[in-house]
Amino acid sequence: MSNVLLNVENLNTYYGKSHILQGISFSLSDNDCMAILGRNGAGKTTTLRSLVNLSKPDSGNVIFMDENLKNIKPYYIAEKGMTLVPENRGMFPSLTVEESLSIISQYNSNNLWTLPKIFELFPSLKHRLKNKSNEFSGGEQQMLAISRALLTNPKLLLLDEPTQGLAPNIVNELFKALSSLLKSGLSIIIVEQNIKMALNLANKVSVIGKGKTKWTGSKSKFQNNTGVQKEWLGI
Amino acid sequence: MDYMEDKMKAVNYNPRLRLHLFIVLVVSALISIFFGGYFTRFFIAEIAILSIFAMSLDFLAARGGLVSLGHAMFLGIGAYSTTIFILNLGISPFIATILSLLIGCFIGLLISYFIVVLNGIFFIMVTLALGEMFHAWVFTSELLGGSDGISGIIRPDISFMGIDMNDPFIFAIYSLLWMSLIYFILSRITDSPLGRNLDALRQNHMRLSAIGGYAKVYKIIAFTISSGVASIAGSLYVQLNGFISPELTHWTVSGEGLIMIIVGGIGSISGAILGASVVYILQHELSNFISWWMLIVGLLFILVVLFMQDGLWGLIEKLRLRLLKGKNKI
Amino acid sequence: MISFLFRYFKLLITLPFLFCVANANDKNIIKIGTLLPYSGVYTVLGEEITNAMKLAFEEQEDIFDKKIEVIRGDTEVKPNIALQKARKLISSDKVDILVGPVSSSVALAIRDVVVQTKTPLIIPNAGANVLTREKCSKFITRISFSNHQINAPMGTWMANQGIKTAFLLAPDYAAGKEMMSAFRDNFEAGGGSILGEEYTPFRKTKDFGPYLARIKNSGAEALYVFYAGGEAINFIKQAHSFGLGDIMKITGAGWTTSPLFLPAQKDAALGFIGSLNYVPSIDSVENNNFKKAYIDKYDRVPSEFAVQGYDTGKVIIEAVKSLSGDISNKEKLASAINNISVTGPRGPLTIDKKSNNVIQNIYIFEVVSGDNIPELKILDTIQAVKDPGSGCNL
Amino acid sequence: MTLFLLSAGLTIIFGLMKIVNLAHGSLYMIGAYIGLSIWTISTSFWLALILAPLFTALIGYLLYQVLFRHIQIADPMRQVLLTFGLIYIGLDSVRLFWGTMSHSISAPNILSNSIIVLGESYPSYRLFVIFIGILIAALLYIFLEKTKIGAKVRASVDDPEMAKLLRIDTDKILIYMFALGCGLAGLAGITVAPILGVEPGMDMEVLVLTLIVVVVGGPGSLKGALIGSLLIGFVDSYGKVYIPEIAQIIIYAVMAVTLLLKPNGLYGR
Repeated sequence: MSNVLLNVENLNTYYGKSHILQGISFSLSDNDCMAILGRNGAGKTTTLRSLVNLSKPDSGNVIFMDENLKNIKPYYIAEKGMTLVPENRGMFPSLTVEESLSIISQYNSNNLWTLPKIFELFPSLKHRLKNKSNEFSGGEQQMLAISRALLTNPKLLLLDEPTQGLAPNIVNELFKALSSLLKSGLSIIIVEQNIKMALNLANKVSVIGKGKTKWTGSKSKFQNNTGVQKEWLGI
Repeated sequence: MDYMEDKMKAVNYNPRLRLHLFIVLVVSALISIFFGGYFTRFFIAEIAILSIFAMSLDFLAARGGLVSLGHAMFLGIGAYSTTIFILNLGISPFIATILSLLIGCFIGLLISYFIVVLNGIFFIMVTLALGEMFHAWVFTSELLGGSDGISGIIRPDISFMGIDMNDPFIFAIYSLLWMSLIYFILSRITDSPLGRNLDALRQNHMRLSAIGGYAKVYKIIAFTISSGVASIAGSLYVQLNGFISPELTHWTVSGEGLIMIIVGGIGSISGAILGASVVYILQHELSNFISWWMLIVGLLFILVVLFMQDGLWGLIEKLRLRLLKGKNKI
Repeated sequence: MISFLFRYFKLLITLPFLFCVANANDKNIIKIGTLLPYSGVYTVLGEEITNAMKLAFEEQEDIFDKKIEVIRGDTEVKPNIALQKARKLISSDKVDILVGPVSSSVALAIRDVVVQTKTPLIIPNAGANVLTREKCSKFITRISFSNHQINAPMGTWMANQGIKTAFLLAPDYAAGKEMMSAFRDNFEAGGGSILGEEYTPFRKTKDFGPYLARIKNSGAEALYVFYAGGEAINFIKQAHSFGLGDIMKITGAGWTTSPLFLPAQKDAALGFIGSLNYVPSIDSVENNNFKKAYIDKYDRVPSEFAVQGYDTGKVIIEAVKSLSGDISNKEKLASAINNISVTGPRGPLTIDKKSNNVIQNIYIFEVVSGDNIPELKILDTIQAVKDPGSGCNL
Repeated sequence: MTLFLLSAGLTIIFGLMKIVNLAHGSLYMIGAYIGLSIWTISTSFWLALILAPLFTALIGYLLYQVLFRHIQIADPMRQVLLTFGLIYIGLDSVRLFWGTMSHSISAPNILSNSIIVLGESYPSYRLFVIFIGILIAALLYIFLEKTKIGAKVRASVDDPEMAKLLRIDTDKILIYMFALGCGLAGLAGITVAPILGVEPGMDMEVLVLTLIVVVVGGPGSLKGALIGSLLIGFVDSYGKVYIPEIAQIIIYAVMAVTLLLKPNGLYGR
């Protein structure tokens, strides 16, 4: 067994006055890939945002690499090695690809991820360095978004609906890249509508319903538990 | 962006406390009118009229989620149209007020049709620009008296009922009546299904826009009502003071109105009245003693904005809760 | 619930009593209420007037054992605020005489209250013609000027100097237009003609460049202009840097180069010819004494605003003296004020019975270089100028 | 061009930080007054030109640390009211420190004459102001478009949340950009002082105009601020002269039309 990388305890987050997360708990080890599943509006996106403090949890703890992230700014969390690729991919319309990639501060020289390695993973980006990212297709945007995230040298990558709006062949390509990332030692939490694809990648599953963690376990246990699948996912 | 919207403050809403506060304010105003002198009566009338203006801004901000820096324009519309009705057309002032209300609503409707689609900051800027445009026009308009304004405007003559409106005592009561009427109307709207829809709209901008053009319609309704109320305030203002000049339509008047509702507590309606009273009394008293009162008032504004999220209303509510607790222990 | 209401009451019931405290009226104090700007952009005028008026009161130890108390009312140059302050001064402070205001819109706003309550009002600046014409009253005395009074003599004078054509430039508001039309009437009556006129948005014009270009091309022999405050400074400096003075005479209402603005305008103002009811270079005992006292006390050369304030103070003192100190009857006080004639720093002053506007000398001056700051050299003095207002039956 | 310097500062603050800064005019005024004091003490206009913007930027830095940090995420209404309070404070503190008299600053000798441009004589100081405007526009362009920090700034404008996730310290960037915006206001104040003088009330005179430029140009867009200030400046100056009947409302009309056609301004995102 590997070490515990991330431990989430009873997370509660408000969105205005509405209580969105009402108790999210799970934990993740090194090199795990967890799929977070749930219906629309169950609180999946908010969960990811709460992990990196973009939405501040009101109570509960996020412990990442033995450190409690309470009141730590997203910027420092990213520096510690956890970053999020949001649903809208967070493109910078006024920046070229080259600029988008260059603005990420790289302090230490023994970085795992460098530009050449990125281009190895996503060769198509290499030819579009001077283009602005808002001219890109959805797939290219997603690749750029993941590349940017990788350049921050994360230990844990949070992906919010990475395949949304992408053509099937691009989705396949993307998942190929993601599984090679997993092989290189990265951990991933993925929120995905496409449950089948997500389960191909993941080894753990957490199910969220109405803002609460309803079920957590390994992929095989999930696949055998039709009760959970039916009640919370409608499969 | 939806996360930004989310951070808009929750609206103070507590009908019982609202009514209590209103009664207290009206009773203290009545006491002042009965026992105060000539000046005090005018002062109370002026506060009552400003309260109407503050309530219109409060309604717009709390129910429509719209912040207007150009609302003084509607004060001006009410004031100038009343002036014209009384002086040029010889219409009785009471009817002039009603007509001004209609004109204010109509212009509000017309303007809001174009501008409610703009989001927060843009809306503020556009209302500011529209207000300044109106100010600039009034300032040079020969018809409206230009920079010197128009004076010699009379109050409603209801001497056939044996009441002399030129008595400040009577006029103060008259203003309070209008203020109360508007308070009750706005309270009713707030508590009605329309009010609840408006509130839902404000609290979750994104979700309601999903159900089509209704969001826009609601915002237009809120803006129109608010413009009409501000016009009434303008109309009464002219009748109180007997003159009108362009200074009334300057954007800083709108800004001071917003300060009043922030001090009172946004969304509570009677908080707007409280805020208007407190800010106005404060400015008046301070400027009698020190010439750099603006510095102090500015500082107070900033402190309120920073540290008193719910204004005086929030303070009273907290106090009330504490009292409640204390009582339950005994 | 009722107990709650009572709790609130205790908090709020004290509030009304703040206003119920009426000031006791001490018979041995003459209360002067000022309605002047002490905050906002016109503060400097309010200060000049108040300072000089106090100077006049200080020179007079006491009048029939009475002390003079000045209660300041800050108008903020907002008519509604001014009206409220007027009511307060009249009904709470029970002042005997009101002094103010600076701007005409404020004057018109407070006019009715003053007349209704029969409180004598002495206007130390506001110049709207209508205040001593259609809106005049026996309770309103203007010791300063009417817009017509300052500008009309200049029209005649310039026509007499042989200037045939002029261009008019002023801010687009009531006073600006009144001044220009007064000048125009007399200039045209003297045989001159106006080649063009421009009214610039009031307090919103920073760049006079486009106007200057137009004026240059108009071919007029003279420019007649009125500006005050920052606009006056900007205009004079910009006209100078555009070399307008080389092409035509720059003339105008004297406030454009008031001693208040000259330190900022400096040599750019040289050659400007203007008309005003006071210039510091008047050589009379009254003016020299006043100038000395004012500079000693406030460390700057008095402006015409200060003089108007000082004369206001003088008139009040003389009026009280003429009543032997008994000012309890406000109608008598008002007519005493209107019957005063004094000689102040700007020369002899009397009140025109037909309008209650002051009759005074108007000085035509030219800006010439001085020690450090330019000075106003008197070219001509027009004696005892009246405002034509006469409709006021007192 | 003054309008550009002011608008550039405001557009940075407004577009980047989503702060509606009504006190921008006050900073312009304070910049001019600080310049006045430096000029009076040192008699060097150049020293004032350099130091006044720095002091104004420092004031901006402090304001941000003390006030804006807390309301940055709050609704626009609070920002409006907070800065409204600052206008009051600005006006009175200028009065307390510098009095109520109007002042003026002389242009340095080498810029006090006139130059013949296209057959018309034109005051050389005005050309200098235009030069400063172009210089600042160019410097800002290079800074924002060609440097890595500039790219970070733009990223923070485009999507502040994402920028944070990419290890960009947006808070630090915001505070320096706020100070820069305030500094530009101060620079505008001291630059125009020799033409327009220094007096209380100058804050309000430019505020609305500046806001209109920013809204017309599109908040956060430097190009928008430049084009917008030229457009509004031109319409304002010449509209008044050639169509005086509607002079008072013409710039507002330009703004209204722009927003009806392009709700985010000419170059808004």
